[in-house]
Amino acid sequence: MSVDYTNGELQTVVAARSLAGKRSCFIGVGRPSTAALLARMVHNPRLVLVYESGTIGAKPHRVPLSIGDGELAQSADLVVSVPEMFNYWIGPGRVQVAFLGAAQIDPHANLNSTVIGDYAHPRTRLPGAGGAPEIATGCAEVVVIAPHSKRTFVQRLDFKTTRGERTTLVITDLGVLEPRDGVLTLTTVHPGVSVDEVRENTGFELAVSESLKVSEPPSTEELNALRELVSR
Amino acid sequence: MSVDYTNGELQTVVAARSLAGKRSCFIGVGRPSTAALLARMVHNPRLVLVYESGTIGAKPHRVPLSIGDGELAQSADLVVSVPEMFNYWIGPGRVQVAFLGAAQIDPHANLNSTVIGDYAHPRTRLPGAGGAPEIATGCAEVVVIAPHSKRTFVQRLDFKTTRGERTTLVITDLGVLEPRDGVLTLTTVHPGVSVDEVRENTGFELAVSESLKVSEPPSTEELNALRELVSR
Amino acid sequence: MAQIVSLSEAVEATVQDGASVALEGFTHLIPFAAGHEVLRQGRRELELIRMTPDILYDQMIGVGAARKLVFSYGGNPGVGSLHRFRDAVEHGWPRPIEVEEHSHAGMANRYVAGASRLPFMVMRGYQGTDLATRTNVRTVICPFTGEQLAAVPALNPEVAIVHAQEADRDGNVQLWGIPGVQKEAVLAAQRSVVTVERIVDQLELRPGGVVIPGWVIDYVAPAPGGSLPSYALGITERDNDFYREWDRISRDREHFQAWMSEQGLLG
Amino acid sequence: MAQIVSLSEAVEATVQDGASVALEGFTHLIPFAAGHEVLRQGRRELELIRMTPDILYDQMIGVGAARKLVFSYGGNPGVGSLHRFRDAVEHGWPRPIEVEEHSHAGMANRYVAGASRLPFMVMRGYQGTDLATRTNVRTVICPFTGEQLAAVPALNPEVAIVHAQEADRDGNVQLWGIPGVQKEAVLAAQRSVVTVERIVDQLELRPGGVVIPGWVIDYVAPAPGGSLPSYALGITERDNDFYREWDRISRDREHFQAWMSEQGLLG
Repeated sequence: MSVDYTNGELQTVVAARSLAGKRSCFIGVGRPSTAALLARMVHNPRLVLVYESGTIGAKPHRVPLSIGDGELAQSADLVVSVPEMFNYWIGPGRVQVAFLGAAQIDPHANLNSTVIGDYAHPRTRLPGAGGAPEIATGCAEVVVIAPHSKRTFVQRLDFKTTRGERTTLVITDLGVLEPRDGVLTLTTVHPGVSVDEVRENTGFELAVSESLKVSEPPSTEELNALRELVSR
Repeated sequence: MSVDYTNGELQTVVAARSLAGKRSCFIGVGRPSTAALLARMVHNPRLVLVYESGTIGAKPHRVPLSIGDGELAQSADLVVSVPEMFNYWIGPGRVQVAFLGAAQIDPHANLNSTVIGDYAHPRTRLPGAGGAPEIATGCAEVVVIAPHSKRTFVQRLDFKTTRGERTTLVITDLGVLEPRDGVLTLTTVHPGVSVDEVRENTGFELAVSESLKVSEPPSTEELNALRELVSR
Repeated sequence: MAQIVSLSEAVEATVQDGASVALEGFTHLIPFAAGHEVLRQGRRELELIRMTPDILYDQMIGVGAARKLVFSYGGNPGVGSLHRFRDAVEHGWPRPIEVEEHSHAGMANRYVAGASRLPFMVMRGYQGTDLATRTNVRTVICPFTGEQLAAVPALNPEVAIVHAQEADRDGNVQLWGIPGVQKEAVLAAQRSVVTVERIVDQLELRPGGVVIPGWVIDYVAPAPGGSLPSYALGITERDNDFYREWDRISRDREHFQAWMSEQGLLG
Repeated sequence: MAQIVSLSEAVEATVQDGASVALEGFTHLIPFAAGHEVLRQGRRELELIRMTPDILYDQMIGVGAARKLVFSYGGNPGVGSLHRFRDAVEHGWPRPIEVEEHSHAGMANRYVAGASRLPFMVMRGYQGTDLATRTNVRTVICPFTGEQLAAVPALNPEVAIVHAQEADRDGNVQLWGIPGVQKEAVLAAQRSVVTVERIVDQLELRPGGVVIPGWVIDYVAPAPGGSLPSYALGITERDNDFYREWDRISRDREHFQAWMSEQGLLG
């Protein structure tokens, strides 16, 4: 059975699948939040969602607009202060997986969310580090969710905000990259996406796995759940 | 009007009077607790009582046996963890006065609550430091409440548990000592107590103030309140 | 002991031109009313401190009230950029702004050090990033293991302003829901103001309630709805539409100024 | 994820001879039932860790179960000495015991470092006292101000055991009243056991409630009344008479042994 879907939807679905069997996930707003909620609906109802606002075990019904939405606090198993979140929970590695985004990512999965251009005279001032640097070194596995473009995938970051050593997956709207000997390597393309298309949208020389896979398209269950979730 | 009282009662009453006009007081169990509760009854109903168990603004009706009695938590304005108590409240000096006890006190108001005899082979193993060292350097004013004896007032401590720099008063069952140029000096005797009697019960050479005062005996109100409190 | 006064009195008594001011509230209980009062009183040259600048600081920066911003995440959560913040950093409009930025963990620990009246706090972080070379962080060696760790300096703002659900008549404050770093900010600051939704006869401790006793607060000021378009859990709702709308209002300088002028916030 | 098991299973699975074990509970929620189970299982050569040893550790030391004691205050609160602790230190009976002592602030910060998985924590203390020369504390220089501060090493017990009022069927725990260092102890330990007064279908968050999620706990074991003669606020009352009575029971070696034998605690 074939179902119509967008590559953005598939990106969310692939991110949600990556949480099957995981115990806990640290998430920000936007697509990561949607993916994690989808994972709880379809793959992993016991997944513990952690937001840096201090809500641990949040069970939001709707995708929150901000990480501080009231529903997160009201549905959480516990709510802690920001210092406790970073010192007792993130730093010691109690949260297994982190979903992060970024404006730039380099071949070693280092991330920039600080500035485009020169730091002192930036062309674009981005929001800054937030929780990312310590989340990326505290959690055992980091999954980056980013749009696939030459602007995002760059040879050299304008600013290294966050270290990439723990990154296990980079999930884009074109495919999935994984580190191989420390270098991000295309291991999966989404259905209908060619390696050339990925290469054209990558700002560094793209390493491609010899055993390149094609993503499973969203199942009817996944797609229905995702659309129902987003419509709430 | 003359009222019969013990010197122990007067010691408690004098300690309670020292809390008139103070904002907050850190207290342990025993006589310090009794004195602080008495102060709230007679001199200073708004005095904030802080116990190292984490109860801030406790308003116990009875003198607690332990610093962890349920009534302290139930009557407190807030209850905090032990790390928070020491890091956010004691260390920064938010509590104005501390009542401390000790097994030994030297002429500089340093305290020993660790061992009598040699540390490695003590004659008497005492309970140890507890909160005293950081309380004594965190609070602005330290009041020591101790029985007046040669065993307690010694020239040289067997172990220096707690520093004496912030001590403003030492209240005993014979009188009151205050630091003068860093040396504890008898400034007040209780009614009927001679300087010689104090000297005989002090294990170091006793400095005596030139303007030695005599404590005001307990008023009827103080004594009635104290006895009513203790009988609860 | 906290004095209960009007919001304008509280701000007048604490915030002078040039002051370092932390208006805290991590995505919840953001003290909008107090920040707006600072603008109405025309305060300038401020050092604004806040983990998550959000719309309130976009407004304060946009009218040129800030000389410096100390922060860790300057975005409109879930929406996008803070356009006035970007304009100040990228183009110096309406005036150049100095930035000192940290990670959330760094800022949180700076407040912890401040609240503890310790000169610094130890953490793992900064190493191997460009942040380490661009901000106020140093290293310290563990005297037990030899590990090199990050040291972040204490943050002790001259003024901290936070918003809470309620206070009693002695100025004891209770807030609940996401507690953020508000307690730390109040305890770290030299002077503090807490605005509250309501004054009650007696605080009744809530699940998740954080109590700050009145004797460590300088001023308590009633400000019902004072955290809107942010929210006070259980009392007001976050105005998500306004957060989206702000993107449109703030994108253009003139549109922004017209809107601020309408609100009486140009100072 | 916490397994809900019997107390004997929980202790058997976690406490081996020679283990470092922290049974925490600051004057409240002291895990007596769990400590007694450790004795019933005959464990020996333990490194016992606890801020306030109290009667429970007096019993464990008195039967010779401990090789070492790490602590900050070893008294019978409000009553006087812990006679078995004193006998062990003063006379090596029934066996010599190694002591490592700290101040409360030091122990609390050691747990904070342990829970944070940092190698040490910074504080003001120890300097100018004899404790500094007798225990495991070092100094660190603030890289910003040059101030010399105390550094205390992280405490990461092999096992932490605490008592709480309730857990749900997933092992999520809630305790309320004086929270002590229990959360820190559980988060600092390599393995953890929480004994509870009751298992409930759903935790209902209380004022002052501290929740520890089941996924950071190894075992939850029902132990109604398990903190007596200490207490569980709202459920059991502190048996102050027994605290006074213990002074009489423990003063004499034979009397103590007879009492422990009667209770089946000689191991």
